[in-house]
Amino acid sequence: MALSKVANKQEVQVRAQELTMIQAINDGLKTMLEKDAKVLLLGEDIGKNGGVFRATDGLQNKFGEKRVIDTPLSEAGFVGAAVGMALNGLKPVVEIQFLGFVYPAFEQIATHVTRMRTRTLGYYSMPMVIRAPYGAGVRSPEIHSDSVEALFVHLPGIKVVCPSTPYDAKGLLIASIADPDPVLFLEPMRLYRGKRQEVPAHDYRIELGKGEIILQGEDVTIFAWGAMMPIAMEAAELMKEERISCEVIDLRTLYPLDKAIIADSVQKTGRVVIIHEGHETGGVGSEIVSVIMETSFLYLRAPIEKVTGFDVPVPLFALEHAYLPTTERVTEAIQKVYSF
Amino acid sequence: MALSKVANKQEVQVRAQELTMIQAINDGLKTMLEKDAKVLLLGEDIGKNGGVFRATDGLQNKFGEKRVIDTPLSEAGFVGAAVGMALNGLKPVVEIQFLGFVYPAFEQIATHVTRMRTRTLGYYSMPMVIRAPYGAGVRSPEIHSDSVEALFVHLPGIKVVCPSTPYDAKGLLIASIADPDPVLFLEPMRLYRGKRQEVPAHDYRIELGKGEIILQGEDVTIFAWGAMMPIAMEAAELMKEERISCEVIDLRTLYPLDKAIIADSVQKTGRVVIIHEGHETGGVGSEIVSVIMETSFLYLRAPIEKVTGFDVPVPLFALEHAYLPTTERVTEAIQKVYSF
Amino acid sequence: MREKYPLLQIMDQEGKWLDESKREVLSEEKVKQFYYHMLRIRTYDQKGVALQRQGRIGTYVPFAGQEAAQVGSALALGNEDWMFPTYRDHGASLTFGADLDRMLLHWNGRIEGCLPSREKKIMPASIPIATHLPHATGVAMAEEYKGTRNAAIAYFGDGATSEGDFHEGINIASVFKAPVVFFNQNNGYAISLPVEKQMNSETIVQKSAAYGIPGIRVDGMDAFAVYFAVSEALERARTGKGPTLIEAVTMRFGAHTTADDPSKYRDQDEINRIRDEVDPLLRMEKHMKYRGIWKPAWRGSLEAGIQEELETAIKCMETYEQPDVSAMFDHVFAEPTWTIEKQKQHILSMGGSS
Amino acid sequence: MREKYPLLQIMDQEGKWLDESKREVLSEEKVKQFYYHMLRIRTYDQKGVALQRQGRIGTYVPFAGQEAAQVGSALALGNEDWMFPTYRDHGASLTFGADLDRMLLHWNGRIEGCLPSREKKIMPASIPIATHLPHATGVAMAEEYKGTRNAAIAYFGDGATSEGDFHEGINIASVFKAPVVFFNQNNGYAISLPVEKQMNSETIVQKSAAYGIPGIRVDGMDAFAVYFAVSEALERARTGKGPTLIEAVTMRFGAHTTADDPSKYRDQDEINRIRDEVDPLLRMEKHMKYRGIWKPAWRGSLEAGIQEELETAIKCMETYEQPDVSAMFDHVFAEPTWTIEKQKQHILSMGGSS
Ligand SMILES: Cc1ncc(C[n+]2csc(CCOP(=O)(O)OP(=O)(O)O)c2C)c(N)n1
Ligand SMILES: Cc1ncc(C[n+]2csc(CCOP(=O)(O)OP(=O)(O)O)c2C)c(N)n1
Ligand SMILES: [Mg+2]
Ligand SMILES: [Mg+2]
Repeated sequence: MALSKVANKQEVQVRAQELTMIQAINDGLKTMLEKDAKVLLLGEDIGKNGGVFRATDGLQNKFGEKRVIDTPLSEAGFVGAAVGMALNGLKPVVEIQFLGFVYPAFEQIATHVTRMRTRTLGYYSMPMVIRAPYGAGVRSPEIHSDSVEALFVHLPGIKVVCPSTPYDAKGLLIASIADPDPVLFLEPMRLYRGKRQEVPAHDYRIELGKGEIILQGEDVTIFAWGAMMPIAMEAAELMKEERISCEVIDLRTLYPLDKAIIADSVQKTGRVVIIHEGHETGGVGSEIVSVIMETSFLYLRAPIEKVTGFDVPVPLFALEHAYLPTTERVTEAIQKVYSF
Repeated sequence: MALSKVANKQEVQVRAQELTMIQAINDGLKTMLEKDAKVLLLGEDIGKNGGVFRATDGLQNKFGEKRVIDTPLSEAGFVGAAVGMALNGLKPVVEIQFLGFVYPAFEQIATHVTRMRTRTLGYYSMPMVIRAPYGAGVRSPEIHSDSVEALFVHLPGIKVVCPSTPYDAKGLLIASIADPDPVLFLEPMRLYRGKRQEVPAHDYRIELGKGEIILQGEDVTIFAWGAMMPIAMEAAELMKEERISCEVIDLRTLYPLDKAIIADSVQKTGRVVIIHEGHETGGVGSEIVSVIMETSFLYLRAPIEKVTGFDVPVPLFALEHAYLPTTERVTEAIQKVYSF
Repeated sequence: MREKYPLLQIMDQEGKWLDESKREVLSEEKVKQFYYHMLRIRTYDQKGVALQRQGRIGTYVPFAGQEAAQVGSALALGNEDWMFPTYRDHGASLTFGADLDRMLLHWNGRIEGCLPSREKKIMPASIPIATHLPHATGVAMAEEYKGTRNAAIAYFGDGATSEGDFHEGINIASVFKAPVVFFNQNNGYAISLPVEKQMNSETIVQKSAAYGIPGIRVDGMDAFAVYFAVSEALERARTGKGPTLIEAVTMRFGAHTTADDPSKYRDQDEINRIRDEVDPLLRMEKHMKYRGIWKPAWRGSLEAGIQEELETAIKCMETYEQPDVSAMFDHVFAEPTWTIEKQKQHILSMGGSS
Repeated sequence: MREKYPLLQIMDQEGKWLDESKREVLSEEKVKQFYYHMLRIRTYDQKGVALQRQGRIGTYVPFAGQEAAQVGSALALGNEDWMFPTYRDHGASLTFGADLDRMLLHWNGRIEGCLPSREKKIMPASIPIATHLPHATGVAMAEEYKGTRNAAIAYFGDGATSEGDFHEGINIASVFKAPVVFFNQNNGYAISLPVEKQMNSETIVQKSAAYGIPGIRVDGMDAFAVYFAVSEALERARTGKGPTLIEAVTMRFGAHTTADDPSKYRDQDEINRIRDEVDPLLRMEKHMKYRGIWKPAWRGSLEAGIQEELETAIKCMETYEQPDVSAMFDHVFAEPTWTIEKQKQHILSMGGSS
């Protein structure tokens, strides 16, 4: 046992590569295509073109047109087709080109993807992953920058996952594909080609539903995920100068939320800042507030602050930075809860 | 001025009728069709058939096929067509046969209905109402019983309204049609043919964004709306026996929430129970918790309790009563916050 | 367009051969099978309406008038084929092999009624219109991927053709030559909307042109014609030639559902008047008489058997164990999330509620 | 299907008449107008690509190759007609009367770039594919309701035909005989997907059969042919005869957008090689030479004017006032809600941010 662990570690050391997040996702898809003949990919421009962000680059070449399928421009149609494939024992991994184009498939997700298992008392399941790049900050056209994870957090029957590092991206993606239930896998475009990180070449999994403490701290807890993580970390760093010790937690899964990690941290610090780029009202931030209310009411020493996108459509790119949470807004919120 | 008010009142007395909610809605639609030639109705089976619930009964006969339009079975199509009509200066009132069938139109709502005004800096607007019966408890088939108001509360650019009485239904509906912006108007099926109420025959409006205190109380605030109001009231009545004085507030508009009425009541009672039949996670309840966190943190004397639908697809009707909040669950929650 | 897609018929209104070449396949035994199933689902359907009236089940969706379309199509299927019915196609489901007891449970609001048949791959009836067409496409693509000869069939109405999912499901199937049959029952109405207001096209079958696939327009009151149309389409599917769109022209004799009042939007008396003339069961009876294979006693014995089967199923439904609140929570995910588990425990602690 | 819908052409590849009956309408002045607009948008398009390369605007969507389709259709419109373009149809918009300064602002991520034209009813470019087709239908129904003779035109690509909204938009228009023209530019690709994998149908025009409406297949490199096809469809629309589906067969010479690398999915060298042979501008030039109305000096003066217009617009874009953060908040509703007002005040109190 101990031996194999060592061997494994060596292997990791030999084979780990420095990858960007988009490369790590590509690697995760490749890993699962290799491992399981039931896995196949569907989406617009994912085959020959390798995806508009190159997430599936080279995969059709390697696995063929039956495994990596260029679909017609038809989100409802191919998510619906994926439902059929899942009914028939396959594990489709669907790419929605941008999260803002998931809306035409909303019907399929809300009434079938999420309900098939319940509807058949578990006789049929929907082992399906819907991948979608999301978020603002990369000068995309209108609708391409939406961050509407909250809609899916509300729909019962689908998990919602969002990595913030290359390592997590691969590990969470593999876990999502292996999961017996549907997962919406949100990919922060803004971090696609950001910092590289060592990513093991083998198959590894990060448990869904578990957050991670990225920075230990005592005074204020910061909850964030995806593209907001670098901002959370930057703010926490800045606060060190003011001797405010921040605990930064990457939630990683938005449904189900990691209740234990939330409660533990809040019960330690008593002060909370939540960051997300989705709209404030009805956002996941409010759900986290509600979980804290339920688990940790008596520990709170200040009202929770949310630093979020606004209740406005995500603006065209000239104003997208005014829409997005900034380090400045986060540090202001930290100071506010700290000095309450 | 004073004279005309009196005259008005007399008129009301003369012409007011005892109506059910569905009749009040019919009356509200008729009132606006009469008043404004720009108003027209679109939907499935709303013309000859008068709607599956008879909300539009007699209106096609009275106003003709150009004003009350039976559309093909095509939610995306006719909501999209309504967008075009609104662009062209009309005021379409669209019926979605059941809220659970709004999903095919989600794309149109999320990218166009809600964004057209922002997109054109106010040059174009979307004075549109989307009416939809919602909710469980009337033994409908699958999907017919959804209560997904939270999805729309999260989308910036649309108001969400939900009456609980015939009087409010007409007044809120007229205000929604008169509103220059899109409104999702949710109609609690369960109350359609419930208690009759005196409803003035003339055109009156209830301001959007304003809740109403239905029962004054001191100890615990109950927030509810739509089909949950009778349960809230029943629970409050039962609590009188235990000398717990409940303040019951009908929120009536879910976006924007009535922040003042929420804060005032919570700051008085310090104890809160929120009831809704939508799923708990990501539900409007969490948003209300968040508003209370923001406005009234220091006044809270107990963690807020939510009595909601569960994180499961609304079950077929044999179990729908197990899914729905019950008076029993509400009284339990009231006792819990009261005795905290 | 009516000329381009002539109505396929095997027998005329009086049950006489129009296409005698099919005589061989339609042996006495086979014909009796057709009649038996049509009688069975007709009897069931009448029972369904009655049970609803007596308050013993919830809203019921009658299909009287559509028996030939439903039986003819279902009998053409192979054992391993997949069926995607709507709420109105329980006649087809029962014919293919759905379980009668579960079917009744479904009308009683029981999730157990959604369970696929014990024998056949019959999917739960699709409630949101047309949304199951892409599923049939995907199932068929998966069969192709696995290299089988199995096919899928999707049932849908005239109204369903207006939905985007109809279009997207067929388009994708056409591109990938998926082995699927799109079986439309044009019963003339989508609730209250007559087909002339649903579409501007003279027929539904002509929509096949949009996808470059074959279309067959068939007399949906002629169970034989439907059977051959579907058989032909299935054969195409199994041999890699892709999907087919079939329009079966039929009639809904009664209300849309037991909650519907058709006299609000059509001349229901007129329909009741012509009903017998076009009734698919009577037509089959005429055919059997014409071929000299009709025996009233045989029908009587069939009916007795069917009644007994129905009574047993109804008893089963009415004595079925109480719905289990846990079922609502236990199958949302393979492993319940903590929110679901918390909610379940709470409800159970209160005594299971309702 | 190609036989059923023969490709409409007015001039051949060499610019020679194929249908001389149109000679009269296509006066020297008119032809010059066509050429001017094609040259103008071609020049603008090249500028767009260059500006993007220089980092002076964001991602740009080139339309080179589609000038005849865009100009021919736009010139057929009446002043009061409504235009619903996509992100690739700014050539058509500019021809119809979009404001060049705003157009450039749009590529710079400025919401002011979405404002409708000062003169014409040109809607903001639709980003979610096919979603604007139902809008065009609704606008047209409203014109009909008002009793005008105005029509709407919706632009969309080959890829868009796979979306449900394409289907629903046209179906509804066909039912209500709405005065709308569905103008498809089949440029052979939806990003990387060739039209053969987008659909199984041989043509796009044949999809008109599904709605019982007329379809016209037209050479999209022949501006005259496009002009007459759209004019005919508009005339039908104005006279209560309902919608028409037009397929303009064209080509996208360059990348999908400046962020796209077409060599990943097609032989771009081959396209560059044949480009001149099929170029709609060169074809028009040949036609003018053939008719003896081509003057190089005239072209030179046109070009000078266009360059000047462009430079002015670019300067305007580059010196445009800084984006106003308030704009993001002030137009979501007629009256901002308290959440929006709160958010706005907070951002303003922090100094307007970014
Ligand atoms: C997406 C959606 N919209 C609306 C409905 C409500 N509805 C139920 S049946 C029906 C009519 C369907 O007509 P058709 O497709 O002709 O089938 P039929 O009922 O005649 O068998 C409608 C509108 C629904 N079930 N799903
Ligand atoms: C609903 C939706 N899905 C995906 C996209 C991403 N996307 C942008 S353009 C495009 C291809 C469109 O092809 P086509 O309709 O042929 O128009 P063209 O770009 O060739 O003009 C895609 C897939 C989108 N904008 N909207
Ligand atoms: Mg029908
Ligand atoms: Mg194209």
